[in-house]
Amino acid sequence: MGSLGGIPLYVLEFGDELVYFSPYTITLFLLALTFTLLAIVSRPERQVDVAFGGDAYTTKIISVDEMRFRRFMAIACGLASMGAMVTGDVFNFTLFTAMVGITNVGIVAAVKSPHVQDAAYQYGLVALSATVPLFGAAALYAAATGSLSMIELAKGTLPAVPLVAKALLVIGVVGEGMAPFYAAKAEMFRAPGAPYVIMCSLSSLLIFLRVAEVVMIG
Amino acid sequence: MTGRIKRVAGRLAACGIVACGAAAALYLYGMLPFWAYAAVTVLGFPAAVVALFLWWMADEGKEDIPFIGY
Amino acid sequence: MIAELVLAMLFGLLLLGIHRKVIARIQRRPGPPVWQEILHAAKFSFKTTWVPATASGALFAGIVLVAVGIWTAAFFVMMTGGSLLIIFGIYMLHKIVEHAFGLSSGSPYGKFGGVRSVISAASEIPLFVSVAVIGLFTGSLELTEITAWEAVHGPLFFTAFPAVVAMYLVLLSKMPFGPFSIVESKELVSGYKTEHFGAWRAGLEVCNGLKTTVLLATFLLVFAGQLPVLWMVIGMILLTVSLSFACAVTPMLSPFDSVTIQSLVTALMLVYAGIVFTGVLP
Amino acid sequence: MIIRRISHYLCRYEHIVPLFAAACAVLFMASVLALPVTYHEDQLYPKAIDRQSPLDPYDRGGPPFTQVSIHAQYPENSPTAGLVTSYLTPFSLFLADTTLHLGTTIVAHPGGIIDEILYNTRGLDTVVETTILLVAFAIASFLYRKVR
Repeated sequence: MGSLGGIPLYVLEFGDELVYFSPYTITLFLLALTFTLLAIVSRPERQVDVAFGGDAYTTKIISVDEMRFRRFMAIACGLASMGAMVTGDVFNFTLFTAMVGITNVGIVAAVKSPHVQDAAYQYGLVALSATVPLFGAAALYAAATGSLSMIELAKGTLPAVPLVAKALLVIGVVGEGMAPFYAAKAEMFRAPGAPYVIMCSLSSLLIFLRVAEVVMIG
Repeated sequence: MTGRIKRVAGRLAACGIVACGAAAALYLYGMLPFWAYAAVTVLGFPAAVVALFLWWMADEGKEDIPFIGY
Repeated sequence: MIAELVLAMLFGLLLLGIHRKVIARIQRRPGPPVWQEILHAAKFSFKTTWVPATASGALFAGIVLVAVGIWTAAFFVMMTGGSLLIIFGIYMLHKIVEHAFGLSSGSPYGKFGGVRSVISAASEIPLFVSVAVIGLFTGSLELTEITAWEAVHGPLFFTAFPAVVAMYLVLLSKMPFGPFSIVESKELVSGYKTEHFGAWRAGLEVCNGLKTTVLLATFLLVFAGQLPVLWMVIGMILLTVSLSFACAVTPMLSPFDSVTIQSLVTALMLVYAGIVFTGVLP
Repeated sequence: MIIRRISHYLCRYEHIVPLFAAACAVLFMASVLALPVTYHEDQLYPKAIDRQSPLDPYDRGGPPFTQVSIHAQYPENSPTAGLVTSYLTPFSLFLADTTLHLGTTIVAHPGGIIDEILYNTRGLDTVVETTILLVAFAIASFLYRKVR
C-alpha cells in the first residue's frame, strides 16, 4: 500500500523533514488555506438571540479586542492544520496536532459565555492529556522502525509499525480533535464569531483525515 | 447600489465562464496539463455559477435581520 | 468535462426529486413532480438576493463558493479515477460547509443546524473504516486500481459486504428525510440553510446535486466496478429508490441517538476490519 | 433502551474527560499486553553519551560549531547536519567552558539546547515546538489580562 493519497507531486525539503504534496495532502492543504483566508477577511457575525416570550431580539456583538485575539488564534490554528496536512514526518505531525489542540482552546477562551468556557475547559483537559499517547506513538514509531519519515515508511522496506503505535496515534488525534466525542466541541460551537469557531471544527476534521492516511502507511 | 453589485457579478460570471471554457478547449487540444484544467474549473465553476445567479437578480432588497420565528 | 459537470448536477437534482417522489408515494401522498428539485434550483436563482444585516459577509458568501468548489473537485477526482481518500475527505469536509452555512448568518436556527452537523460528524467514521477495509482487500485506494481489481476478482459487493452496509448507512445519513438527517429536521425551520436564500440557496442546490451524483456513483464504482453509463444511471436510480424506502419507513432519530447508533456501527466495522486485517494479510 | 442510555451519557460534556481517560487506560493496557515491541537497531540519530562532558546528557560529541557525523535520514538535504552544539550561545559556551554542570541548566536559558531530539536536521520541529509555547503563553496572558 505505497501511495494511498496518490503519488507525491512535489517534495519540499526541510533538512530531515520532508514536506510532500500528494493529491490528497494538497487537497486538504488548500482547504485549510481557504478557510484561513476566510477567517482573515470576514468579520464575525452578530449572533441573534430571541428574547423569551416576545418579539424582541438581541444581537451579540464581539468587541474589537476579543475579535483580534480570536482572529490571531484562528490564523495560528489554520497554520498548524496546514502544517499537519503536508508534513511528511510523524513526529512533526504530532507536534502540529498538539498545536491544533491548544489553538482550539484559544479560539473559544475569549468567549464570555460561562457555558462555552466550561466546555472549553473540559476539552482543554482532554487535549492536554491526549499529548501523552500522541508523542508516545511517535516515540514508538521511531523505536520500532528507526525512522520517522512517512515517505520511508511507505516504501515498505522498514519493519512494520506495531499496531499499538497506530492505535496510540489515533487516540491522540481523537483527543486533540475530539473527533467522535463531540459533545464538548458542540457546546463550544455555540460561541459567537463564526469564522473563528469554524477553524476549530475544520482543524480537527483535517487532522483526523490526515491521520487516516498516516496509519494506513507503514 | 443595485447597479454596482449587478455589474461586478456580471463581470465575474463572464470571467468564470470564459476561464472554464478556455481551459476546457485548451485541454482538449492538449495545450494545458490536466491538473491546470482541473484547478481552473474548480475555481471558476463555482464563481461562474453563483455570480450568474447574482447577476440575474441581485441586491434589490434592503438588508434584513435573520428569520427569528413565525 | 464542463458539460458532464452540468449534467451530473442536473442528474443529482433529478435523483433528489425521485427520492422525494418515492417517499411521498410510500406515504400515500401525491408528492411533487420528480423534476421539482431542478425547478427549485432554477427558482432560487431568480430570487432577489442580499446578505443579512447580522451575517459575517465574506464567510456567508464565500462558503457557497467553497461548497460548489469542493464537489466540483470531487467530481473531477471521481471521473479521472483518483484516490478514494480524496473523495471521502471532501465528503467529510462537507460537514464544515454545513457548519459554516449555519453559523455565518447569526440566525439561531442556522446555528442549531450547524451545531447538529458538528455533533453528527461521528457518522463519517464508519466511512473511513470501510475505506480501510477496501484498501486491505484491493491493496490500493485509487479508483482506477480498485475497478481493475474488481475486473479480475469480481465486485467488492460480495467480498466486503459489511463495508457495503456501513457505506450505505453513510449514504443514508446524507439523504434528506432520513433517520440520520438531524441537521435538516423540521423543528430547525430549514436548519443550516435557513438564512441562505436566493442565489446562495441556488448555489447550495447545485452543490447538493453534484454531491448526490458523486456519492452514489462512487458507491457503485467501488462496490460494483466499472459499468457502462446506462447501467450506471439505472444503478444510481435503483440505489436512490432503495434509500427512499429506508427514509420513508423510519422516523428521524433524536440527535444524540443518531450519533450513538453511528458510533456503534463504527465499532462493529472496526471489529470487522480487525478480522479482515488478520485474515487477508498474513 | 441501551442506545438511549448511552446517548444520554454521551451528551453531557462533563463526561468527556472520564470517557477519554477510560479509552486511554484501555489502550495503555493493550499496549502493555502487546509488549515487547522489537527495537529496531538501525536508528536515525543514534546516541553516544559521554558522562564526563559538562554538557551531559546533551552532548553529541565534537566541539561546538564543528560538524560531527550523525546518521540523518536525508543527508543530502542537510549539509550542516551534526552542528548540534551550535545551539550554544557565547554565554552558554562560556558556562560550558568554566563549569561542569551546564547539562543540568542547559534547557533553562535562551540559547540552550531546547530539546534532546532536536538536532539541526530537525529544525522545523524546533520552530513548531516554540510556536506551541508561544500560543500557550498568548492564551494565558490574554486570559490573565481579561480577568484583571
